[in-house]
Amino acid sequence: MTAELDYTVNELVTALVASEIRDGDLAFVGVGTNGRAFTLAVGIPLVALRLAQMTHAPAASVYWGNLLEPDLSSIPDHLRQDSFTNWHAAASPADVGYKCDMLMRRQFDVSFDSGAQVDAYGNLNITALGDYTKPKVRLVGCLAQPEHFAFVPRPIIMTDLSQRTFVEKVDFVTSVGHARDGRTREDWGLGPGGPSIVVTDKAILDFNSPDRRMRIRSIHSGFTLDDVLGAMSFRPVVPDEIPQTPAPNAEQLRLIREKIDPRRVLLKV
Amino acid sequence: MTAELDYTVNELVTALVASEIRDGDLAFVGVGTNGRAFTLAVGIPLVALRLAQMTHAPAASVYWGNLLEPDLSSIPDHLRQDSFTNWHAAASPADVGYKCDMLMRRQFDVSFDSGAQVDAYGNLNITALGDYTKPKVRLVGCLAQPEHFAFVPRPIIMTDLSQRTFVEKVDFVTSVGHARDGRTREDWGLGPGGPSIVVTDKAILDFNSPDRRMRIRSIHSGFTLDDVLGAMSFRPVVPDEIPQTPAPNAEQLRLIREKIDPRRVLLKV
Amino acid sequence: MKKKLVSLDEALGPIQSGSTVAIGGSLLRRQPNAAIRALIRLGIKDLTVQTWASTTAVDMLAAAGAIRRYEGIYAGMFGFGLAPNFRRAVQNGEIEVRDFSETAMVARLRAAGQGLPSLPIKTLFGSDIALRNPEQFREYNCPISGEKLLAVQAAYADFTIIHGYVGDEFGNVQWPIVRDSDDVDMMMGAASKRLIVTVEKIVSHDEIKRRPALTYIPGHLVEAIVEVPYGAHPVSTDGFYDEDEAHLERYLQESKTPEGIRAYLDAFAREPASHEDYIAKVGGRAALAALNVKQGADA
Amino acid sequence: MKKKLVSLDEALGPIQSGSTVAIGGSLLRRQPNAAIRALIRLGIKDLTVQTWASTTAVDMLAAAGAIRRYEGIYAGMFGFGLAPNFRRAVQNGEIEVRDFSETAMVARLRAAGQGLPSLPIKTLFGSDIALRNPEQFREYNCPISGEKLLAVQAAYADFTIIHGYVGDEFGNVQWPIVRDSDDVDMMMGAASKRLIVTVEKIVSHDEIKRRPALTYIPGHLVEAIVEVPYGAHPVSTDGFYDEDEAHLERYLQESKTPEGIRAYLDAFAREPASHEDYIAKVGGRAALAALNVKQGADA
Repeated sequence: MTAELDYTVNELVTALVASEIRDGDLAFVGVGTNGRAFTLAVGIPLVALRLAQMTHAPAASVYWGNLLEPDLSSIPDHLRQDSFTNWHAAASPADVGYKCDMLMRRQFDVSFDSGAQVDAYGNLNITALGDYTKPKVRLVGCLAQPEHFAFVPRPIIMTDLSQRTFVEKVDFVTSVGHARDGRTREDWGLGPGGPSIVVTDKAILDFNSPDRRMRIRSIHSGFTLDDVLGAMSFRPVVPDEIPQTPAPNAEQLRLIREKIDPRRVLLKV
Repeated sequence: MTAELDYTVNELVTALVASEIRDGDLAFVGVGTNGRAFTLAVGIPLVALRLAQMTHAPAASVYWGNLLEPDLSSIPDHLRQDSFTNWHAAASPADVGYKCDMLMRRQFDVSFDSGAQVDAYGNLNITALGDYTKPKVRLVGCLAQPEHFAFVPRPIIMTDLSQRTFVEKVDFVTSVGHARDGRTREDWGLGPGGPSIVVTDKAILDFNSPDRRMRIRSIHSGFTLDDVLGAMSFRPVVPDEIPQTPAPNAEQLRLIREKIDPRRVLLKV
Repeated sequence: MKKKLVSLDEALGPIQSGSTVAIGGSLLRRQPNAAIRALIRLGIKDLTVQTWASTTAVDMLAAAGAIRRYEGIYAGMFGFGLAPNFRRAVQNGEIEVRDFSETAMVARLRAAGQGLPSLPIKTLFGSDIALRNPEQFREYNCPISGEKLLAVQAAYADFTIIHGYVGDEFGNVQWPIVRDSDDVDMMMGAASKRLIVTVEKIVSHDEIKRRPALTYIPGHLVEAIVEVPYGAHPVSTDGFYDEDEAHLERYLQESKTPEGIRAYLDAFAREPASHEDYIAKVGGRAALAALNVKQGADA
Repeated sequence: MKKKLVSLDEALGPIQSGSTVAIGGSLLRRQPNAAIRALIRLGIKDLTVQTWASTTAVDMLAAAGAIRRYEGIYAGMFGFGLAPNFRRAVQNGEIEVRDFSETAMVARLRAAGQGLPSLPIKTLFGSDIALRNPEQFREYNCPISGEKLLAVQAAYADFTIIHGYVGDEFGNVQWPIVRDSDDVDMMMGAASKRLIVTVEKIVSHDEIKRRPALTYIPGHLVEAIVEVPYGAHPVSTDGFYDEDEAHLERYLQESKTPEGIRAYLDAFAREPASHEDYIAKVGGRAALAALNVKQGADA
């Protein structure tokens, strides 16, 4: 980030994500993790959704934990249990089975997903690095991430660019993206879906290529194509012309800074 | 009923049913109907269960409507909606799916079932008389009665004897008893179960015969074998010795009359 | 959240003759009778109805000749006997009947709620319920255990109509803490494509969002919500009012002949231009208040 | 109703090494940690565990070398990172892992709750979650629609351990009206064969039966119920107390080495003869009261 820019990368991608939200969207946001992972999986999505609500998508809403449409005008400051317990929401079904059913019947429009590995065709790994039965690094498992990729029309991958993360082929396919082992998701038996865009700290990527291989959609101000390619272990599709990621406007920045996350709880790191 | 007897047939069969209840049993009791059908399906079972609780089976309980273990020490006098709504109980699950699941996983011990037709092998019909597609008499459907016969170890059929009701073969098999069309319930794919006894106004019948054909177990005081056979369209298995249905004892009669149903709400008709 | 509060006629507007309509409530409780009367007034016909234990809703539609096909676990009048008009229509061969036992209907609703084409049960082997309906029941062997199972077809409906307790303008519907849960309205709502809910009372969203665990129909699933006090009359809404026994007796009396029930439907469904007119016709709010029950502290 | 109120050791007595145990709670909420520590003290080993999103329960059992096989959707420490001891054991090849996504685990629990050998999902086609586990996932075609489905094996457990809010001596367990419902305890209870419930507080049956709709674990399903205040410590019981962040930090610190966590388990699981001893060890009721949250009017 160079000094002359008057917004952070977090603010940039938050505004970008907000622009992906359509009015009436129901978004699936995870609850867990800490530090930078929290910012990516929870912080940016919640701020972006609230920003969308306050600008062009007043009827957008979120399913968070097992809270359907929690009141994003009062996001708790510290996420200890009691903040979740008492967060006002439209509904809190008796168990998570309700959310699972909503996923299978395709009630969600958008989801947010991070992973330890993402590959060229959008497969994600949050289960294990190395050999599954005796892994080099055992990760958390899978949660509902396979469901997001199976049933949500527009999953958004939130992951910082790094050669370790962006690999040609993931060690373990937790969640099926657009193709795997030469077979498309449809070949495998999945319906429409798979990741729509990949939001990183240096660029936005998508899968708008003939064979659905990951493609650079835009590069953030201050970064070069080489910065992006140098942070990936595979070569994505590189269009002839790559636009700059649109900058947040003054109103968006004001809302993020003054109204939505004034104490930088969500966009902390 | 002859004059010298000091108990009614309803009291007789109530005590008999109570004796079938074991400590810890969970019994399924229906909620509907009126008049004599109400006495058979709801009245006698509830009084019998309460009687069992007060004598030999303190841990017996009932699932009634969607109330699990309603307080049988305070059975409502008039069964309008608000009496059900406010009846105290151990649990009232979010919907009837919970009860259905409990049925499929065989959590019940006893159920009470009536029908427009019962046949020689314990098949029951509560759906239609005559041709199914254009019936002579359309009945109520099936409710959870097929579940009772499929999954409950000891269903009790509660039906007054009559030639119209006790037929060799029912017009429509709503609930599969012990055999149908020469195939046993196991042949059809069902597990253990099927009706245990048939409680009528003249006799108790069961299926303890080699091929599970209905058999006379006991005849109520005041009735003859001919009374029983004359009220059935098929000939049940008739053992050489048929005992008299055991009479209720004084304590049972006292509890029924003074404690459980003093205003004759449940054993009205 | 989107505002979904509309009038009853607006809510029912999209329902066309020939539709498949799932109808909530059970026995003499929360049948969406105001909506049913409106459908009769609007002249909707040729419906496939899916129900749990239905009484007045199915019987009035049958009396109006509006049902082509019925799928449910029970159609009767609970303590008042058999369903007279449904029975007559079925016996005349005017309604195609598909019976389902409780586990079967639950599996059908859950399948639709999960986006699945079917779910298995182990119940109806050897029963005519399944044997007479090979289109909607098929045996198969569990791919894992080999055990014999019976797949039952998902209950997908074009429209779903449920009468609930209270809701907000965004369609979030809540139940009281003390209530009669002997129904499947929650899963029927979850199985819906286009969900129309009538409620006894519209309350503020602020009131709803303080107790999100009481929401059994999330507004996200709702297409239209309508405030219809006494919307289940002449049956009950538990926690609000009891069934109107006198009116139900009258209904059964009128149902003894086709002419009688036609006159009844004219008077109570076709002629009143609105639910308010219906309420006036049955004696007005004051008369209905006699059916009210004490609301629990938690209601 | 049968009285089922017993001590923790009595409740856990039947659990033998080699059993399959389903463990309730989710993330930093209602992990049945008092029961888990008792299992470690009792030296139970070689367990197959079935969980939803597990943190401390699975990680402590893994640290004690008590897990032979794990089946669940998540094992980590929520905001505190990966599960250090579980991770170490898996990486050492000491635990056989079977991962399940959320719809898969829900289907497994529902299948067990319905007495079925499997239920279908449409989720994991092409995922290594299913491809690497052909024993518990099998493709088939819907017998009615022909659509491709994936059967997932039912989650039958020998024992199920859940930490709940309040219950009565008959085992009826209720949740507060305002709570965090992000778990599957209700369906895990319904899927159980032998169900052991610890609760924060035993209340009278009279209190329970006034609001039967709040009962999420009917006593009928329960084999033993135990009063264990702060039974989820160091994680939270929503509506009662928050997670003990300082203790969790200490746990993670000690978990950096096998020796550290061994000493931790000695001190907090193996040496305290009872949960009361544990409470004394972590500072007593007075210290834990600092974690308490304001109970809602409805709690």
